[in-house]
Amino acid sequence: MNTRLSAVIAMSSRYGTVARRAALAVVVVWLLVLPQLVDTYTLVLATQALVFGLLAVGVGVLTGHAGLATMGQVAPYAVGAYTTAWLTRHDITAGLLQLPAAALAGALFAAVTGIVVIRARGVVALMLTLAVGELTATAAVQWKEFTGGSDGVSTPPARIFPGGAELFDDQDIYLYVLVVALVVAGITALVLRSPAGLLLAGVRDNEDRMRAAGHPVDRYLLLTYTGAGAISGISGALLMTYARYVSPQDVGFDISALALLAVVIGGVRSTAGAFAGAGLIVFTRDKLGNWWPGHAPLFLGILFLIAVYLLPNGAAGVAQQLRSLADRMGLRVPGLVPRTPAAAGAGDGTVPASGAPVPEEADAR
Amino acid sequence: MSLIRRTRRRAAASIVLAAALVATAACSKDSGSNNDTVKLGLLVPLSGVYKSIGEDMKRGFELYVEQHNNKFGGHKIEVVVADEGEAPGVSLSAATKLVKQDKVAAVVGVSSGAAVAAITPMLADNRVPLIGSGGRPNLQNIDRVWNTSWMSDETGAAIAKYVKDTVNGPVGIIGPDYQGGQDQIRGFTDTFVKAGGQVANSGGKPTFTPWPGTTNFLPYLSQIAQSGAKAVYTFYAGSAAVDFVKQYKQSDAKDIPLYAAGFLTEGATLAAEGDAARDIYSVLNYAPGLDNPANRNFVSAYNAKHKTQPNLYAMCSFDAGSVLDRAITAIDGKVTSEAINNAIRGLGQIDSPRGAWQFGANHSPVQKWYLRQVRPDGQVLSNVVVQELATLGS
Amino acid sequence: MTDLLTVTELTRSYGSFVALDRADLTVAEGARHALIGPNGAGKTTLLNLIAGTDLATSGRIAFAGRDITWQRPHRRSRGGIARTFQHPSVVPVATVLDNVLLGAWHHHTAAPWRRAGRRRIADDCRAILETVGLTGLEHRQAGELSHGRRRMLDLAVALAGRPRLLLLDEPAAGLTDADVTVLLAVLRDLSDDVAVLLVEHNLDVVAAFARTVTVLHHGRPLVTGTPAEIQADPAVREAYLGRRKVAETA
Amino acid sequence: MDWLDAHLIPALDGVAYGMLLFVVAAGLTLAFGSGGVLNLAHGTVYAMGAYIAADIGDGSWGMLVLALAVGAAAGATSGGVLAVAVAPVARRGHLDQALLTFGIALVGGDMLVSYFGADQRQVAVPKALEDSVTIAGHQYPTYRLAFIGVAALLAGLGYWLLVRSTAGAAVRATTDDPEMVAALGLSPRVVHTATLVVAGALAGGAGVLGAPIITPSPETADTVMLWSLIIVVVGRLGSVLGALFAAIAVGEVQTLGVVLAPDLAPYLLFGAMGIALLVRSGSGILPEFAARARVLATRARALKGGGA
Repeated sequence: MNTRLSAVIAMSSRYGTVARRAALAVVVVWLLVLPQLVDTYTLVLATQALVFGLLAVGVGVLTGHAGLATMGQVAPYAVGAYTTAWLTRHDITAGLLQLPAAALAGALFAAVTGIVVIRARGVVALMLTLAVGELTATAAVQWKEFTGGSDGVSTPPARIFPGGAELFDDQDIYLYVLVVALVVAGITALVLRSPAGLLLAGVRDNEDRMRAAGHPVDRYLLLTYTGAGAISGISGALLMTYARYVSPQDVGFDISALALLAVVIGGVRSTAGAFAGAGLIVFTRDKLGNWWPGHAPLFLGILFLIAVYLLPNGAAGVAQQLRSLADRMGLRVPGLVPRTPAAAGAGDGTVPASGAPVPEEADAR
Repeated sequence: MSLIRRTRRRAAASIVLAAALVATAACSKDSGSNNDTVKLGLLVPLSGVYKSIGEDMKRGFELYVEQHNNKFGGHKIEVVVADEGEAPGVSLSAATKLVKQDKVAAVVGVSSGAAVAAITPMLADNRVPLIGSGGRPNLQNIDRVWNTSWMSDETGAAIAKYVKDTVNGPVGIIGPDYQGGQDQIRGFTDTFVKAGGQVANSGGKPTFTPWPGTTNFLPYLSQIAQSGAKAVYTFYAGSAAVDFVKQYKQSDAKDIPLYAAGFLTEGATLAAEGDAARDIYSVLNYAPGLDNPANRNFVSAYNAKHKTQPNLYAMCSFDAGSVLDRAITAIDGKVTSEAINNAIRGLGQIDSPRGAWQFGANHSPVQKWYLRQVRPDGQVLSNVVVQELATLGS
Repeated sequence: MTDLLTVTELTRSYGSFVALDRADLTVAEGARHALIGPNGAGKTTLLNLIAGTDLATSGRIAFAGRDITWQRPHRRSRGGIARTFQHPSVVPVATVLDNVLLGAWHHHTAAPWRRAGRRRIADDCRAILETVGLTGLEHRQAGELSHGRRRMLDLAVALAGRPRLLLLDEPAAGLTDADVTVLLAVLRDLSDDVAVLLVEHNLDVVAAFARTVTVLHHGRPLVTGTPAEIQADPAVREAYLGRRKVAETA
Repeated sequence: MDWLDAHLIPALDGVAYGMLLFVVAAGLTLAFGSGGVLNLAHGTVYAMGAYIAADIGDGSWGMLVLALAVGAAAGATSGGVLAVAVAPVARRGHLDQALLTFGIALVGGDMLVSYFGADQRQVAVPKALEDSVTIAGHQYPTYRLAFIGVAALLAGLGYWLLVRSTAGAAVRATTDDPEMVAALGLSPRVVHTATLVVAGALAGGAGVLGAPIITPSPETADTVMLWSLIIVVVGRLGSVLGALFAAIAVGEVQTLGVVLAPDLAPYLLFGAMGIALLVRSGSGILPEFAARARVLATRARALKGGGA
């Protein structure tokens, strides 16, 4: 088993469990058949949650993996959305063209703003990204020819292929958004599990060590920031696909804050958790909130309080707790036991099993 | 200081699964609505910055429905309330819920112009008419959009000539820097300049204050006072209006006559401004003191229920009820969204607390505008009608 | 012997506090050079400036004939300067092997992005881990290691960078006697191609290892010489050894 | 002279407005900077104070003092609640605190609006403070002028308490090294709670004092929260003088700045904040640019030397 990098071993053993893959498969299938299970409005909400979840994935990459907490991912999201709106109004309505364009626009925007942002850390980074987000929203108010100003911009429906049918039906839109979100999230997860994830972990946890070992930390961070910008740009393009409308107020600081909190609720380093957190927020605000119109913020607040006290490691941590509970009760089915490196034939058997807590001292000052 | 360097274990999808299953259970396919009942969606801001206005709108519409025993033209009316929120995206989500989950026949309300812009394409797709009683942006397709309120540029246009004739000298113009505010200010400026009026602001262009976020108007007011303006025209609404009016009376501009779009001193803002609002002239299509039977009925009913005078926002939503009532009554057969929309098209004059009006070609009222002044009316300050200004609309 | 590193009039001040004051220093190729001095003498500051972890206020640093005063730390690392940290510095969430791999990443002929390349690098990393006595712990998370083992890992990461100049910041601090023995063995086995600049409080280690010693005092080099010369120097006794029991150093 | 005359009022107002912002942010400076709690409910506590001022104040001095007492007491209580609420997550980092306190802010905001109503509120101030005074031929609101005095007093007191007094030393030590404080016989828990209680009282009191300037409404909490964050972070966490300078800078940007650069007005606040953070951030972009400039200069010199 010495053929693979220890990082890959560790990761595949920790995350690539049979149980996990099975659960993931169930969720994907469930998502695919969702249109048959729920009413139209819920489906629209699910679409919204997917788009918002993809925005949160970008936030999570920066916050959880690169160690840059961000309140500004709405900026590349806005750039992606407005770029898509501009394309649609110029008769480039094919999603397969809009997505790369929006990704590129988001990435370019992030590459330029990133030069400044990646130098900062902690609260300063948070406030700098906030500034980037707010300045972008302000620019969207001012630059009317491109953005429609504060009243926003509406677009006709998109298509998947050039010359294809218009994406009009809620089910079609949902499935399109779902596939794009899954693909983008899948690629993101793969990249984070590749050696690139190890490099980012090094930067996040010990920047000076990485620099002293010859790693161009700034370049890594800028690249990550740019990649996150591309993800958010795609998310913005999908926003235009389902809402067909964007205004500066829809890319404001509250959306950024919610995206960050979605990531915290879901578990900062979990791609699936980002979607779970985003889904919980959308469901709470737009579904529960409708039970008592005008009090959606109250429901959101209660959600956050519950999340803080009951999900100490985020939604992703709940699964860990369930698993360790199952361990203690001896409920673990042999086939579902995650491969430890020892079981995989590597190491000295001292490697803790899946779900071993990473010590809190990683909380570097 | 570390914000983020916390360790978190990665996902297992089972939590997503659990949440998803709960969601599925909670959102299973809904049933259709009863045929005898007509569902109407009331979309007004019930949270956030515009909650106060949203409550006025809700009260106005519900008052009309109650006065007619929940029946329009023999059909039972069910009002589904949804929160417009602050961001247009939230409004769109709420409107989608009204249309797709509650299957309402028409949507009523919507205070923000941006929210109207956000929801009208979705409403058009689903062929649901909007009877708007708030802001109205420029729209490409108004087939199913009807407003009982106003066009943003009409307010200023209605008073511009009066200001030109009354004020002997240049006028300073200031407003908030968003589309609705720009339309309001443009309506005044264009008509005012065309009538030969002179803009006092440096560069001859109105001053726009950053929005949202401006709470301090003193530097702007100081500049306007420097410009030698003989009067000031402005448009602000909500908290900004309160801050503006209070600061105006403490600034260098305090002795310069203030003219405004009526929103500056409408509803809760007037109460919050208190004495600082005294004597302000404003233009609006309504004042609670208007002397006509419809208004006397409206004001007394409203006052009896809410212990306060109605305002513009309540009145326009009240009229939205009136429009729907007339339209549904006129329908011969099944009450559908399409039928309601067609029936509205055929409505003639509508008797209203503001005086009779009718829809113009742009689906907004052809109506009278009034000059009002803030004066004591009994114990409280009120917008008292001084004179009629103009009838606008097309 | 030619000079590998030349530090000229190097100054680093933090506000009004001058940590390093126009310091001059040369380190020869293959040197075994120790920096000693009382706390606050500027030893770590000097090391940080040479490694690029910190930037100088003024002065000049030349390495292998090139001015690197303003070069960024990762460039210096690629040029052949490696270092360890006073507080052993590892990536806690990564495994021991991954930590060394991160150290070798930019210093190995094999391509780390390819699986085959990584395999070759990992083999070399294991060899390094063996020399520092961490064999068998490859798949432990670095954050779980004891202090002493982290220190050895930090050293392994530095060695993985195939340095021409190795900067060691108090490598023996907090180590048990047995660990110190291992450390000295590792250092002794280093190739003569590698110059070592060592900051150390443990004078036993200095005596056992260094061929050249520079005493730093108040941010300035006081004297440079062999360990024996230094021990005999009265100025050093006054400035530095005077604060300790001289007997201890024997 | 004309130029000076035209900009006198904005410049003065920048100071007054900055002082207002300083008072507004003071509670957060203490809670976040010194207590280590990223309190996103700070704006909500401020708004509560502002609503209390609107409810109790009737234009008499007595009622103003009463409102101040009630507002501070309510703020202190909420600070105590916050201390209890954050205790279980104290070791979990700022993001969890943000989630918690943002949750509290949302719930609290909903309760505030439910109790006090959504309407903007009139705030009565004593007659003597209501109007304006004439300064160098210009009108200026009396209340704001008085506010500068109160804020200066508060800044002085805060500086003394936090930097010079034993209590301040205990607060700072508790954040840095709770074990050491415990070893000295002080309960870190008590010190921490006391810090948050005082921070809450400051926020509530600031709401009462600020209400006549920023009308209490449902948006007050958000606006105040954003300003306070900017001031606390730009002014370096926990530094009283830093917060004061940051507040005055923000005040000037929003008064003198919008007059001098009207076209840039919408961008000024966040643009200035970004630049300020870059300039004063140790790991910022400027040291690196400076370093690169030096490299270029060295090379240029080398080239010149080589050519000669």
